[in-house]
Amino acid sequence: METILTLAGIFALTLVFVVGLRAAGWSDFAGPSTAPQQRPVLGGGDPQTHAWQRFHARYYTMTLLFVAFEMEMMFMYPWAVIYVAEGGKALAEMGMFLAILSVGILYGWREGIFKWE
Amino acid sequence: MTLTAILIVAAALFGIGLFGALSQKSFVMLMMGLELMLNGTLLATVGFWAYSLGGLPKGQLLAILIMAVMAVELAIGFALVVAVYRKRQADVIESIKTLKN
Amino acid sequence: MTKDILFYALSALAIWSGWRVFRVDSMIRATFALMVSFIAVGGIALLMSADYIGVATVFMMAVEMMVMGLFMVMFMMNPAGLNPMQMVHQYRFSIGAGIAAFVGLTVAILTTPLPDNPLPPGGDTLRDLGFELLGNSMLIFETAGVTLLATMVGAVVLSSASGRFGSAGQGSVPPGLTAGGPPAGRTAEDGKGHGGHAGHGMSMQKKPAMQAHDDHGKGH
Amino acid sequence: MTLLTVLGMLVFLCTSVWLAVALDTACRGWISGQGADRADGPLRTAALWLTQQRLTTEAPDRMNALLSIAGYMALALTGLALVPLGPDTALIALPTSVVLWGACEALVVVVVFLHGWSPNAPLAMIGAYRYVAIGLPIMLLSMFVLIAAALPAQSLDLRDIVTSQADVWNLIRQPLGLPLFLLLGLSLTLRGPFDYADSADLAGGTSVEASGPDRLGWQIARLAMLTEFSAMAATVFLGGYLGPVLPGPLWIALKTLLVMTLVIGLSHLAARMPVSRMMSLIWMILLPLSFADLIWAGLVAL
Repeated sequence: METILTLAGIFALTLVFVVGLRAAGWSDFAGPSTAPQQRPVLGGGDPQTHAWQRFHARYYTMTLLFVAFEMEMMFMYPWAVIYVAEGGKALAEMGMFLAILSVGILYGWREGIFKWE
Repeated sequence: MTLTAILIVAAALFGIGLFGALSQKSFVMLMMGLELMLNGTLLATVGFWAYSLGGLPKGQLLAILIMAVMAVELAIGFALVVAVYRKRQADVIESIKTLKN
Repeated sequence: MTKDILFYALSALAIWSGWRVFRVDSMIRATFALMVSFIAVGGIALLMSADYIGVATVFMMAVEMMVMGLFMVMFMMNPAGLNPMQMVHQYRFSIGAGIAAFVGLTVAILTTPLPDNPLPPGGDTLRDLGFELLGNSMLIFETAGVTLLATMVGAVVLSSASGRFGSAGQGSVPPGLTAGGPPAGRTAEDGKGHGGHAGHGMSMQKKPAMQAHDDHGKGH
Repeated sequence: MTLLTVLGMLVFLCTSVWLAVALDTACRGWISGQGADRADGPLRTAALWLTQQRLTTEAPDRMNALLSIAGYMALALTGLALVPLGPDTALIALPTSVVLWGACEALVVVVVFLHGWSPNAPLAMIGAYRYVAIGLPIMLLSMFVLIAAALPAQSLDLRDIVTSQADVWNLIRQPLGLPLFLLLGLSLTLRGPFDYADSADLAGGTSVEASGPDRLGWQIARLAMLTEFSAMAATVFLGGYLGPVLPGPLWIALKTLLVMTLVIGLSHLAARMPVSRMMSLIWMILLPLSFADLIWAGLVAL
């Protein structure tokens, strides 16, 4: 409960910080920015479309692999706590678990998913 | 804060998720509905674990498995979306009459 | 008392942001509204002294929603919702189904006598979970490993654009039996036997010519 | 007491933010051979940004622009609140604080992406997409080395991790840990070779359109994150508040500044790589190294 209160306090503080910065700057008295000022930086060129377009993030297969691999963390955290108590058995089991998952990474690498195509 | 209240919140999340999963045309939005339903399930699981199982470790394990289900659903779901999209440029459910060919 | 207030605030946040997911125009906002919903549920779990599950939910869901956001941008015509449009079908039925599910579950919850002995804070639930993982539930744990491996391989097979044998959009051709000869293996008949999907693994037997209508994929 | 701790931490945060800028400019001056900046340089820049007009692009996502800066700052402060200042003194006393810090790392990717998303500008968007490609997998390194540090402590509580280093620091016990963790720090604070979000080759990347107070806020948040990361590294690998003669909080402050100097130096000296090659490097070389760190730590802990 204290944790959540602290976290809420921190977030409130940072919101105050950001809003306070804007209030403290004189910028908002300068009026709204004009249309030429609103052009995005593009090395002098004018954008033909919004930047919020469909975008082909070429590394998408890697993210899927990552999501599946990252799930192993959920099992590793409780494992870390009792590792010393369980000893070699814990080492063997987690070694097996990680070895199984590493096969997936190796397969992905073999298929070239870490390349930016 | 009682188990009843927690379960009602979980039911609300589940209901919204069901509405989303049924109503959205886009694959990706459909998956968000599914995730929201699983979110409600997760809350209910943790609620039962804390209020009626007395902190039984298996309850926690179930919660972790629900998260694993979410991860698997996300990874395989998106991989299927990519495969279907590459095949026929479709990202809405109506375009898929059949998964054959 | 504070706990109750926090619980109701977090619940309201979870439900409201869950609702926003399907109401906002911007897909990125929708994704991260879902993430806020997950974070609120994690907070509720923390209130129930599920120290591990609560925090872990935030951890996992932040990553998953980031990936989901990427796919939103990749697949949505209009990821930022600059010109709003409704992408819904069977709208009334869905609303009905959602409300029916909620009401049904609520009635079931309210009519069932539920236990009310909250877990006292300060228990070492994480250690219990660890012993469970290495003890009775070891098989579940290792099965989860195999399942995750299957997921990884499946995701790569289905979605990877370039395989060992070249681009998935092109299909792949096995080497010939003689040097420079025609590709070995079964050749597909017209209109039939074209069963594989875009994963390269399944498309070993395709002739290149068969791929003509596959080629408008995103690969080019 | 708690209020005093909070105030002390905020004062330390401000000092170290200022020191970080000074070190950064000194480093840049030394490497480029142009000599050092004036001591009040950082303050002048801050004042300039504060008074500049705040420009926005056409149709930006205003809510996310605000939330990304506040969120980045909040994640830095959350991490700082997790750092133990004494045997029982940590603002957030949670038995799973390592997991909470992991959640903060994951959320950093989200807020940096949102910061690149919000201005609706091409270069900022590219920075955001690139950052996701690197920011996600590099988190794995940090998770593994933190779990390795948790093994001898038999706990995911940072306070226990510090106490477990009473005899020998994790830096010596797990020599691979700190180098791998520092790489994550470069990525979290968007620095040097891991700066795929805000780098100069994108004219500023996600913050290319940020101007005026918003730019100031984002830069302060980045430096706060640098401080926070250094404090975390000092806690996990350099024994945190442990040390002779001086009081605990002073030790953690000193070690934090030491790690910060290291990170800043590294960010100026290490070489950049193309995103794709970096991605392969993380998965195929750094990840196995972190496995090795885990096994090493496991064998030592037994």
